[in-house]
Amino acid sequence: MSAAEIDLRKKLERMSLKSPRPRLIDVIAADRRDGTYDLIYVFHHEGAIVDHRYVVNEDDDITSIADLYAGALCMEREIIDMYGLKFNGVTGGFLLDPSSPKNPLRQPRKEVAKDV
Amino acid sequence: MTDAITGLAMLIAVPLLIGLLLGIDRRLTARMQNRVGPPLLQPFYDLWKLFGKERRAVNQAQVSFAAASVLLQFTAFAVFATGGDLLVAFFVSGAGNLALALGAFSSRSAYGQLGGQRELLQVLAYEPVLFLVIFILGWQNGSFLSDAFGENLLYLLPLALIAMVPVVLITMQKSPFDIATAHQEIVSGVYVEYSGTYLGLLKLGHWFELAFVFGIITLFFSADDIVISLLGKSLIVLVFVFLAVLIDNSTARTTRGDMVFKTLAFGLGLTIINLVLLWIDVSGAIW
Amino acid sequence: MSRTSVIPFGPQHAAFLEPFHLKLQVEEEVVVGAEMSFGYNHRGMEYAMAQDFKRTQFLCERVCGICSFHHSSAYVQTMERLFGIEAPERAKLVRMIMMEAQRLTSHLLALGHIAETVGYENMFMQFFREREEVMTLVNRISGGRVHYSMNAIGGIRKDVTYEGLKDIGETMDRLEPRLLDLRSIVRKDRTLRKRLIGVGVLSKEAAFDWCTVGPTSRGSGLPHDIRLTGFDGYGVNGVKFRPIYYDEGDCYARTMVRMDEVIQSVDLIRQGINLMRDGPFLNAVKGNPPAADAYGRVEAPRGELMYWVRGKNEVQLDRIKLRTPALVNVPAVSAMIKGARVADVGPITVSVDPCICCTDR
Amino acid sequence: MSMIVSSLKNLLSKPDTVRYPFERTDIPSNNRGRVVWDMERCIWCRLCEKNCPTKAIVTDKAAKTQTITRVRCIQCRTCVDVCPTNTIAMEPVYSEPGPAREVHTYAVGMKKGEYTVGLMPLSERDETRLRKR
Repeated sequence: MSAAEIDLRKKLERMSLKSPRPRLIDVIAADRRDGTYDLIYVFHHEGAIVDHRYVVNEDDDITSIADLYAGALCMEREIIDMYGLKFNGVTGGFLLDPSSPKNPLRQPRKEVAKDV
Repeated sequence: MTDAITGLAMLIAVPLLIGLLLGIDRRLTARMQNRVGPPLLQPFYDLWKLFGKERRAVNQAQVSFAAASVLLQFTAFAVFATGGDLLVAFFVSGAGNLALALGAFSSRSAYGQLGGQRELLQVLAYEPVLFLVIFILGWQNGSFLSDAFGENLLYLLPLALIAMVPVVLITMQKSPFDIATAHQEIVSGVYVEYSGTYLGLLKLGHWFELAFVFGIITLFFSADDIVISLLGKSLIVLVFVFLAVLIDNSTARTTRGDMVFKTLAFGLGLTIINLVLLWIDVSGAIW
Repeated sequence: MSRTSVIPFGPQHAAFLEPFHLKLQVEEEVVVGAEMSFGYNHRGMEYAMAQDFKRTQFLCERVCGICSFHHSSAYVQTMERLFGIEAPERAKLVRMIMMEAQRLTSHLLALGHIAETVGYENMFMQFFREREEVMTLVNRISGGRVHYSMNAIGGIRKDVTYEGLKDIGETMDRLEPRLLDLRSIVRKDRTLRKRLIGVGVLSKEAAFDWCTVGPTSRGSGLPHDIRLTGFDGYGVNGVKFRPIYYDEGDCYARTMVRMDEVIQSVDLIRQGINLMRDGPFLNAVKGNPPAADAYGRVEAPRGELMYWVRGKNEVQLDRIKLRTPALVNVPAVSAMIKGARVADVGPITVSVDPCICCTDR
Repeated sequence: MSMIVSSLKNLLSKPDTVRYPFERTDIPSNNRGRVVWDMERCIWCRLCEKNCPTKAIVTDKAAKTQTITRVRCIQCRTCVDVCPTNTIAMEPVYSEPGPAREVHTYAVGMKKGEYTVGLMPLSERDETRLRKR
């Protein structure tokens, strides 16, 4: 686990202990087009959105937060499917099956054929 | 000789009437749900369509069980229609239900298994009631032969007639007791692995089963005048269908334990009370 | 020999409207374990929607047919934030009215569906009869039964006429007594209560842990509702709104939340009509979305629906992410289903109103 | 009210459904249905072609035709809204589902509501077939 990941885990743990406890809305991943990815943890805290943003590498072992929020599991599985990132102890196959295209949301992707 | 002819006429006419009755049932159901509903002859169209379809079976055993089910149900009804022994008809019809359950078991599908098991539970729930009703009918009448019924029993056995309501609900596959054919739970259970002609056969078997059960109900009423007798019998049947539809439309499906317990408690309770009352006052004066 | 047998529920099952798979481990009709799998309806929406921000306005309605307007409202709201503009008040109120109308159609569908899964066909028909009234209403107002195509970035595409508003008000007057009748039936009906009370309990803690939203969480005693944060018309002064919640956490509580919200929606639509003033309805936008990101949330019928958009100064979007309510609600079914009977699997699953179009996108 | 009362009330009242398609249902006059052109008014500004979100419309100025691929049209009414001369209108019908890969061509000189039926361009049909595989 790299320093950044430990930091992530600690921050999210602290986040989940706040009172009232923030509700996890989503875990968003987005490609930065240079081999790194944005990982955004979005919380609903006291009536507003609070987000925590991280930059992770393609082959980082990201800590799963499924033990803090059970609902995070499906979000992480989706990221595994769509971007091929790795979460500790989580397997993909949520929306895609083994015969589907791999990491379809990774960029840069081939130019989409323009509609005629 | 005339008996044989009426029996034969009944064998042909009654299944047609049952089809018509199911048409009325569907029409009534639709109207209670504020719909227009299908044509009155829809059950016949459905059956015709099923028989016109490709024959496909999961395995040979399934076909034999379907055939056995329809033959046994037909035999049960034939025994009844030709003036035979009610007890024989009852047990043959029960065997038909067993064949239906075995057919469901033979398919090895999870839903078939559950459906078959539930079908057996249904048998456990309603057959004791039906048996007791037949028994009380025969006991009062002095004979179990169906053509030996000529007396009006309605005023002697009103509770036993009411005890037939859950039995009719179960055999007509109506909510709250449509456990074995629960569409949304086990995808019509016992029927799930059947299709086309064989499904049509099972449906036909179900018609004969209904014919037998409704036949038992008609035994409660009789009059000297044949017209009044027939009118009264049809009226009882229509009232039962109406009640079944009304109950179907105002209840959710219960669970299997509930079905067994309620049917047995309600049906057996009422028939036994009726029996006890008869026994206390054998002359029938209090009625 | 193992006593456990495996029952496949779905991908095609009579109780489900949409394909998803439940692998149930069953011991004598009691569920001891359940595994869920999704993806039968995956269409790559997030990819397709990033292609052209103008066309996405129409595409996002097609994510899901039951909350199409909520999807497009969430999208245009996010884009408005991204462009830094705000929709005129009239447009916001029209959006609110149409969102509540769609909540009516969606909740009545969910209620009918739950009645159907417990074998209550008549009640299913009654709910759908009332739903049809709303469906024809929105057809008259917007021109479409399912896809309203009314939203535009910065407002609405076409104004609702005075006659249209009157029509909405009259339909609501017609509908309300019938909905109240239905609510009293749902409250009293013995067989329905017997099938739903105490079935599929999701505790308050579990509801939080699974991040559930909407009626699923409000049925478990968590009163959060994004309408409270006042997006669109809900933020207009004078709209009174209080979230409805029940503490029991069972199927019946979730059903009753929907049943009460249906009545509440009628009320909100009336409030919207009363607050409506003449005025502009569209602040048109020019140019491409800037290279920034924005969140947008609405309370869809199934719960909080969130869009996150990052532009890149082009017609294409860098990334668009949808967090649909079903994505968190449907997995929570696995927490409710342990120990249930096979007969209750249908009602439990349906009580969270699983929208697989939304889950799979 | 209980469900029994409700059932009996329904039984005695008129059914709510109609025997569609044997009887007509009421389609609102502003229902977004089929796109039709009144070619006399077209000024060839190509706004409909440019604004169509699904690229279902092809305008051919030289041949003086407007071609629409019916299966691509999502009935969003954008073309009607952008048309400066009210050339385009929407008939209030429910679209019928079907597999036909047809294009409908409206040309100048045709009677109102008339069109010719053609096949979708070969390239597109191939594309759909490839996608299917």
